[in-house]
Amino acid sequence: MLELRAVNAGYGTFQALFDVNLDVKAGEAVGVIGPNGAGKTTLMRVISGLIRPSRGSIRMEGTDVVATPPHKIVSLGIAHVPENRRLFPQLSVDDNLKMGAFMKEARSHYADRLEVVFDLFPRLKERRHQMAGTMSGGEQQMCAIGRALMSNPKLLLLDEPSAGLAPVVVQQVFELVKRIRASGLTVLIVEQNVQQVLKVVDRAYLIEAGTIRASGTSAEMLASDTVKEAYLGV
Amino acid sequence: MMGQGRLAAWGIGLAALVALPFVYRDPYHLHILVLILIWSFAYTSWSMMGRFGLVSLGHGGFMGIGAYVTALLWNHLGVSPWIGIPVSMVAAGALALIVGYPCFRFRITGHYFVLVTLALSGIVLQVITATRDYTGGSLGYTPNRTSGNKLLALQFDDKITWYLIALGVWLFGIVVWHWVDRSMSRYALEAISEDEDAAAAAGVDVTAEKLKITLLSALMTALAGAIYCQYQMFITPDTVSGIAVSLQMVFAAIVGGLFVSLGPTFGAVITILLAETLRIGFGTKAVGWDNLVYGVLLVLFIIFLPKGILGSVLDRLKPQRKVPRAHEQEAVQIARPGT
Amino acid sequence: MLEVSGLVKRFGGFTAVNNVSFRVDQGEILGLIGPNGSGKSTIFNMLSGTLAPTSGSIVFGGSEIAGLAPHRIINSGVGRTFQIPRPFRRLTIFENVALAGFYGQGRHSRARAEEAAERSLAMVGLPTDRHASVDGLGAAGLKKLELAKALATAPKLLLADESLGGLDETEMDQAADMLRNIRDELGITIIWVEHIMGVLMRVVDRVMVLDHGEKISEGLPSAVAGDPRVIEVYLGTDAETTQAAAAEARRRAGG
Amino acid sequence: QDKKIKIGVVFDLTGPLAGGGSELGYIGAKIILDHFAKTGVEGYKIEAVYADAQSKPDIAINESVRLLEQEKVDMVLGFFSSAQCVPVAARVEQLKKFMWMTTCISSAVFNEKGYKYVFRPQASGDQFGMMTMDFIAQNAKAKFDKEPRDLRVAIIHEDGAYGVDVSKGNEAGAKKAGFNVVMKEGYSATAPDLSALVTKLKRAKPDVIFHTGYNPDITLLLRQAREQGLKFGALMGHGAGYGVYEKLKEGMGADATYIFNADPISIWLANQKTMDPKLPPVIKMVGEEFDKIRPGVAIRSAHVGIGASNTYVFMADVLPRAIKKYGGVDPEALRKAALDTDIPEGGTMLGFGVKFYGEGSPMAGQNERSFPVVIQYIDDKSSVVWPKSQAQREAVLPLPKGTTYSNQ
Amino acid sequence: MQAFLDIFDIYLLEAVINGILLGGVLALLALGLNLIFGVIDVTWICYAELVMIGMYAMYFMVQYYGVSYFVAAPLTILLVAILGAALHYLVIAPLLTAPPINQLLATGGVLFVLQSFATVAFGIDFRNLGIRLPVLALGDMNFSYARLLSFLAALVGMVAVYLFMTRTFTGTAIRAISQDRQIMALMGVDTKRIYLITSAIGGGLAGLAACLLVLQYDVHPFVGLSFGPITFLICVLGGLGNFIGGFIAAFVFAEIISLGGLFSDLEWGYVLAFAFFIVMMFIRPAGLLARRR
Ligand SMILES: Nc1ncnc2c1ncn2[C@@H]1O[C@H](COP(=O)(O)OP(=O)(O)OP(=O)(O)O)[C@@H](O)[C@H]1O
Ligand SMILES: Nc1ncnc2c1ncn2[C@@H]1O[C@H](COP(=O)(O)OP(=O)(O)OP(=O)(O)O)[C@@H](O)[C@H]1O
Ligand SMILES: [Mg+2]
Ligand SMILES: [Mg+2]
Repeated sequence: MLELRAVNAGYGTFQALFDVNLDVKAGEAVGVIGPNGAGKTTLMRVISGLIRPSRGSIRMEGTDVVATPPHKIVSLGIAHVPENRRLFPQLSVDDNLKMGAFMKEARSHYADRLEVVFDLFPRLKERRHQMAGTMSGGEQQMCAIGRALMSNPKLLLLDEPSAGLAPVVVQQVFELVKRIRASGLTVLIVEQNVQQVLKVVDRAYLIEAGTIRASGTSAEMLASDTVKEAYLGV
Repeated sequence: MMGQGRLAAWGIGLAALVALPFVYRDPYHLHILVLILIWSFAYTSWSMMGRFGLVSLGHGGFMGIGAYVTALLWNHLGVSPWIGIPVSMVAAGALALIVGYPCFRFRITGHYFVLVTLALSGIVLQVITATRDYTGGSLGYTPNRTSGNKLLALQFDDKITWYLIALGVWLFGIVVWHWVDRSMSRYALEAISEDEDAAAAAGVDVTAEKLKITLLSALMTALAGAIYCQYQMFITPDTVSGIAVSLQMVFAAIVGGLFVSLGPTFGAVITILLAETLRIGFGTKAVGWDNLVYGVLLVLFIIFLPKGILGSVLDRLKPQRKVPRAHEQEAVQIARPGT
Repeated sequence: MLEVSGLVKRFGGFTAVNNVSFRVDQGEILGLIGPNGSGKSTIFNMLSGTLAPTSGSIVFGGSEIAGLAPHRIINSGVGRTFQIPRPFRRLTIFENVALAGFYGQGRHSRARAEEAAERSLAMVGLPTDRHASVDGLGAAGLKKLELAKALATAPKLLLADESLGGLDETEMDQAADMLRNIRDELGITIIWVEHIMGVLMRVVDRVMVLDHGEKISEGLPSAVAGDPRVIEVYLGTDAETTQAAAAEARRRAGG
Repeated sequence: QDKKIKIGVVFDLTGPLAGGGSELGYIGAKIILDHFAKTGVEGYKIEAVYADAQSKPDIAINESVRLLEQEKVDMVLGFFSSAQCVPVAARVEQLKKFMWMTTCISSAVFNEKGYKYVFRPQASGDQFGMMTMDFIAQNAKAKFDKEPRDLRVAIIHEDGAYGVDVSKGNEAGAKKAGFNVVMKEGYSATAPDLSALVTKLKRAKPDVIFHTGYNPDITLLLRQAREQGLKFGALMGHGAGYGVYEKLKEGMGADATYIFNADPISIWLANQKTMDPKLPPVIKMVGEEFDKIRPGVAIRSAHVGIGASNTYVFMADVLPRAIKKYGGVDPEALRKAALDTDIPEGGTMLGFGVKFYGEGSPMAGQNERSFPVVIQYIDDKSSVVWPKSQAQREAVLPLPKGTTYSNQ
Repeated sequence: MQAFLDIFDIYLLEAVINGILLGGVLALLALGLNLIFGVIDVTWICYAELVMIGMYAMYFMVQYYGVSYFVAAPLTILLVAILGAALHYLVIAPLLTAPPINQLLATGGVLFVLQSFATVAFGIDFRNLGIRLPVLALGDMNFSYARLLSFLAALVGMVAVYLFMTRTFTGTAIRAISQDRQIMALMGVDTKRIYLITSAIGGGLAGLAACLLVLQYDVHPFVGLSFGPITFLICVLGGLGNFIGGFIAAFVFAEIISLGGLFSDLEWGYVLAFAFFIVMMFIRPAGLLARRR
C-alpha cells in the first residue's frame, strides 16, 4: 500500500532521515520505534506531506506522494494524527471534527463519520461544544484521532498516541488501534511504549539517528538483541 | 561585556559627533541632524518596550503630554522647562501606570495591548484638541519666547547648542538601552514576551516587570516630546501626539532594527533622510510621489529585511551568534496552559 | 508543610477540582495520579498561583497562599514544572535557568543566581555552557530544562507535572532517580504527577488518586494499586505491573 | 555676474488644505511669478523654488528652513494656512529673513508679535468675521423684520487658527450689533461625523449661521444638515472652503445657491472702472493662464486671485523699489521697500490698497487698507452684495421659501 | 437643574437615533475587518484605505462614466475583493510566519502607498458622488436613507457572514487557520486558497462598505484616517472574530460618540468612546459578549 524508497529528509541544512526504505501492506499494522530525536516524527511528516523529502520516492497505492500537493495527500487516503495532537484549540470539538472531513470526498459522509467517531469516543459526544484547547490531554488525544478518522482514511498514521495518557486510556488507545485495524484500516504507528506497541502491530521498524537499524515481525523485534539493548533497557 | 575594540569605536564615534557642528555648519543640515537625534531618542524610548513584544501605539500620547504639559506650564504659569519637563514626565509616567497596571494585571497582550494603547493616544490627541481654549486645539501651540534668561527658559537660537543638547539626550537613551540590555530585567522581559505563565512560574513578577519598563519608556518618550517642543518652539496635536506619531515610532524602530541598540537611531536616520530626500527630490513636480515611494520601500524593507536594516546587516556580519526567535521556527510546538 | 483543604476550581459551569483536601509532609514524595482531565494539572496550577482557586485554602509553611500572585508563591518556596515544556527560546539554556535563579529566589544577586543555575544544570545533567541554545535540546533535554528551572528557584516544595511523557525507558529511569536524588540530597518535598506507573510507584512514598476532580483514594502505593476503584478508573490492566512495582519498591525500602 | 532674486514659494499641494484652496493660491502665485520670470525685474532674474507643505505645519517649518538655509533663497512667499504661518513667521523672523504671505488670514499671525520682516497684504480673519456680522446687522430689520436682540445667530468654526480668528471677529461683531448668540462652537476640520453638531444647531434654532470651515467639513456639515432637516434664514461663509464654489456645487448641487461668502473680492469680479488701468490686462492674463491649467471651471475661485494679486503687489511694487532705492534684495532692503508701500484703494486687483502697519503697532506687518467683501452665489454666479460701494446686486435674504434649508 | 432637564428633548432622541445610524456605518466597516483581523488573525492596518479606493471606484464609475449606481456597486465590490486578494498575495503571504507586528507595518506601508496613489492618480480634491437620497421625516426628526441603507446592509451582511462562518466547511476552515496553519494540510485544506478566499471576502466587504459610505461622505485620499482606528477598536470591543459582538460594539461606540458630542464639544464624544474602550478591555477583555472568566 505504502512504500518508501531511499527517502532523505531534513530541516534546512540539518538532515534527519537517511535513505529510509519502508513498506506497509494493506491491512497491516506497522510500528516504528526508536529513541528520542531518531527521526520518527520526521518520517511521519514526510509521508503526510508536511515536509518534502530531499531525495527518494514515496508511493501510496501506486500514486506518487511526493508529486502530490500536501493538501491533496489526504485524498489518497492517508490521515495523520500528529505528535502533540495539534488540535485547533479555539474551535469546539465539533468544529475540529468537521475540519477532519473538509475534503470534498468526505463532506458527503460527514454525518455518518461523526456517528462512527462518537461511537468510538462517547466522551467526545459529551464535550462536543467544549473548546478543544481546554480539554485534558487524554480528551484531546481522542479528539485528534477522531478528527483523523473523519476523512475515512485507508492508512492512519499515529505519532505517539499514548504519550501523556492515563494507563487505562493507553490501554484503550491500543485496544482502539486493534479495532481500527480490525475494521480494515491500515495503521502506521510511532511509539515510545515499545512493549505495548509490539503487542498490537504485525511488524515494526527500529529507527536510530535517521536510519533504519532493524525491522521484522513483532516477535522477532522482541527477541532481537539490538532492540533489547537499545531500547528495552535490559 | 563590551570589548576594548568596541569601546574605542564608540569613543571615536562620539568624539566625531561632538566635533561635527564646529566643523560643519550648514544650518539646514544641522537642523535635520537635530531632528534626527531627537526622534532617534524617541524611537529608542519606544523600542525599550517594543523589543520585548510590548507593541505600544500609545507613545504618541506620552510624547504629546511631554510637549504640551511643558509648554502649558511655561505659558500659563511661567514655570521654567527645567521644572516643567520633569513634571510632564511624571504626568506621562502616571498615565502609563494608570493604563499599564490594569493592562498587565488582566493579561492584556498582543493585539489587545496594541489597541488599548492606540485608544490611549487617541484620547490624548482628542483631549488636546478639545481643550482648545488652553492648548490652541488643532491650531497648534507656541511656547512664549522669553525675554529673560534663555538658559532658564531652555530656549536657544543657535543650532549648535541644540545639536549638543539633542546629542546628549540621544546618548542618554542609548546608555539606558544598554543598561536594560545587560540587566536581569532583560531576561525577565524576554521570558515574559514568550510565555507569561512560565515566566511567573520562574518567580518573575510579571506585572511589576512590565510596569517598570513601561514607566521607563514613557518617561523617556515624554522627555523627547518636551525637547522637541523646546527646539521647534511650536507643536500641534498631530505632530507630537496621536496615532500617526505612534505609528511613525514603530515604523522607524522596526525599519532600523529593534534588537540592536542603534537600530532605532538607524531607523530615524533612514526614515527622516528618505522622507526629506524624496520630498525634495520629487519637489512640486510630482506631488504625492514621495510618499508613494516611501510606502513601497517600507513594504519591501519589512518583507525582505524583517529584522530591520541594521539588525539584518549585523546578522550577516556574524551569523554564528544567532539566537532564533520563537516565531522563526518552522514547526512551533503549541504549548497550551493547563494541560 | 503543605495543607490543602476544600480546594475547588470551576471553569464556567464545569467543576474541574471539587473539594479536594490533602497534606504533604516535609521530605515526602507524593504521587498524584488520575485519569486524563481529572484535575491534576489544575491543582498544580492553583498551588503555584497560575490559577486562582474558586474556593478553598492552601497553607504552605504555615501561611495561606491561595490566590497569591504566582511570583509570591514561587518566592515562598514552591517550584513547578509544566507538563508540556515551556522554555524561553530567546534565552540560552543558561539564561533560562539563571533567570529562575534570580527571580525565583527573590532577586538577591546575580552571582547567586548564576551559581544556582550552574548547580541546577549539573544536577539534571545539562551542560553548563553559557552559550548553548535551547533549540539544540530534544524532548528529554527540554524536560530536564524544566526541572533545572524549577530547582534554581530553590524550592522547598517541587511540583513536577509529568516529567516523563514521551521519554524512552532508560531516560525515564534516569529521571526517576533524579527526582529521588533531589529529595534525598536537597531535602526537597515533591508532588509528582505521572502516568507511567512502573516508574512512579518505585519512587513515591504515598499516592493520591483523583477522578473527576475528586479525591477517590490515598495511601501507600501498594494499597492504592490494589484499590478496586483506582483499578477501574485508572490503572485498568496495568494494575498488575503497578502492584508489582509498588511491591518491589516496598521491598527495597524495607530491605 | 547675474543678478537674481531667488524666491521660495510654499503652499500645500497635498493633504486636506490643498483641496481647501491652497493649491489654487499656488496656481495664482505661480502665474504671476512665471510672468515676471520672463522679463525679470530691474535687471534681476527671477527664480522661484517651490515646496509642498503637505498641509502639515512641521513640514512647512522644515521646508521654509530648508529653502532659506539650503537653497539660499532670498525670501519666502506664499503660505495658505494660518496654522503654518504662525510658527513659520516666528522662525523666519528669528533668522532675520524676509517673508511675504499671500493668504494666512489669521490675525494671530501678527497680533502683538512685533515682527519686522513679515508682511501680509491680505485682510485679517477678524475683519472677515466683522464684515459678515455688519452685513447682517445692516439688513436685520429690512430682511428679517427683527430687532437685533431678537435675531438668533450661531457661530461655528473649524478650530484652526483661521476659524478661531474669524469666529472672534464674528463674536465681536455680534456683540456690537447686539445679536442673540445662541451657539458658538469649534470643531476639528477632520471630524468624521458632524451630526451631533447639527443636532445642537437644530436645538439652537438660529436665524443666521456664521460658519468658517475648510473642506470636506463644509460639505459634510451641510449634507448632514440637510439630512437632519436643519432650517435657517441665511448661511454666511468666510473664505477658505466657501471660496471654492466648485466643491460646494459638487457636494450640494442646487443647495449651494444663496450661500454667502466673505472673501477678498474675486479679481474677476472687482470693479475695473475704479481700478488702476495697468491691472485689467494682468487680470485677463491670469484668467487665461488659469483656464489653460484648469479648463472648464464655472466660477474661478477667489483663491487664485488672492494668490495672484498679492504676489503681483510684491513683484510690481515692492521688489523694484527695493532694488532701485535700497540697492538689492537682501532682507533689509526688502523690508524697507515694503514699509514704503503706499498703494491707494483701487491700486490692486483685489480692489483694496496697500499700506503696512509699521513697527510699534500691535499688527505690525499687516496691511491696514485691505478689506474683504461679501458675495452671494446665485445660480452658479457669484455677485458682490456688500459693502454697498462694491455691490453688484441686491442680496437674496433670507433663504426663499421652498429651498432646502429655508425656515420660512 | 432646569438647564440639565432641557437636555431631555426631542433632540436627544434624534441624537440617539443618529447614533444608531452612525453605528450602522461603523458596523459595516467593522464587518470585513473582523473577518481579517479577528478570524484569520491578519492585520490589515490599511483596511480603511481599501474602502477609500472603493469609494473612488464608485465615484468615477457613477460620476464620470455615468454607470448606474446599482451596476457600479457590484463592480466595486468585485474590484476591492480582488484588491484584498492581491494585498494578501503580495504583502501578507510572505509575512505569514513573521510576527504580527511586521504585518501591521507592511500594511502600514501599503496605507501610505494607497494614500499617495490616490493623491497622484485622483488629486487631492474632495469628490462627491452627487447622489442625494431622500430623507425620512418623523415630525421634527429627520433620518437619511443613506444611513438607513447602511444599517440594513450591515445587518444583512453580519447575518450572512455569521452563517457562512459557522455553517460551512470553508467557514470552519477560515476559523481554524489562524490557530494552526501547518496542520491544515493534514485536513486536506489548501491554506493558500483559504487565505485568498478570506482576503477576497474581506475586501469584498470593504467594497460593500465603500458603496454605502460614498453616499454619505466625500472621497479624498485621507478619508480612511477618519474611520480606520475606530473600526479596529470596534472589532476588539466586540470580541475578535465575534460578528454579533462587533455589530453591537459599533452601536455602543456610535452612541457614545453621538451623545458625547451632543453634550459638549464633538471631541469629547471620542474621548469618552476611547476611554470606554480601555475600561471595557479591563472588565471584559474578550469582548462585550464574552462570558466572564
Ligand atoms: N522543526 C525542526 N527544525 C529543525 N530540526 C528539527 C525540527 N524538528 C525536528 N528536528 C530535529 O530532527 C531530528 C529528528 O526529530 P524527530 O522529531 O523526527 O524525532 P522523533 O524520533 O520523533 O523524537 P521524539 O521521540 O522526541 O518525538 C531531531 O534531531 C530534531 O532535533
Ligand atoms: N481554562 C480552562 N477552561 C475550561 N476548562 C478547563 C480549563 N482548564 C482545564 N479545564 C478542564 O478541567 C479538567 C481538568 O483538567 P486538567 O488539565 O487539570 O487535567 P489533568 O488531570 O492534568 O489531565 P492530564 O492527565 O491529561 O494532564 C479537564 O476536563 C479540562 O477540560
Ligand atoms: Mg516525535
Ligand atoms: Mg495535566
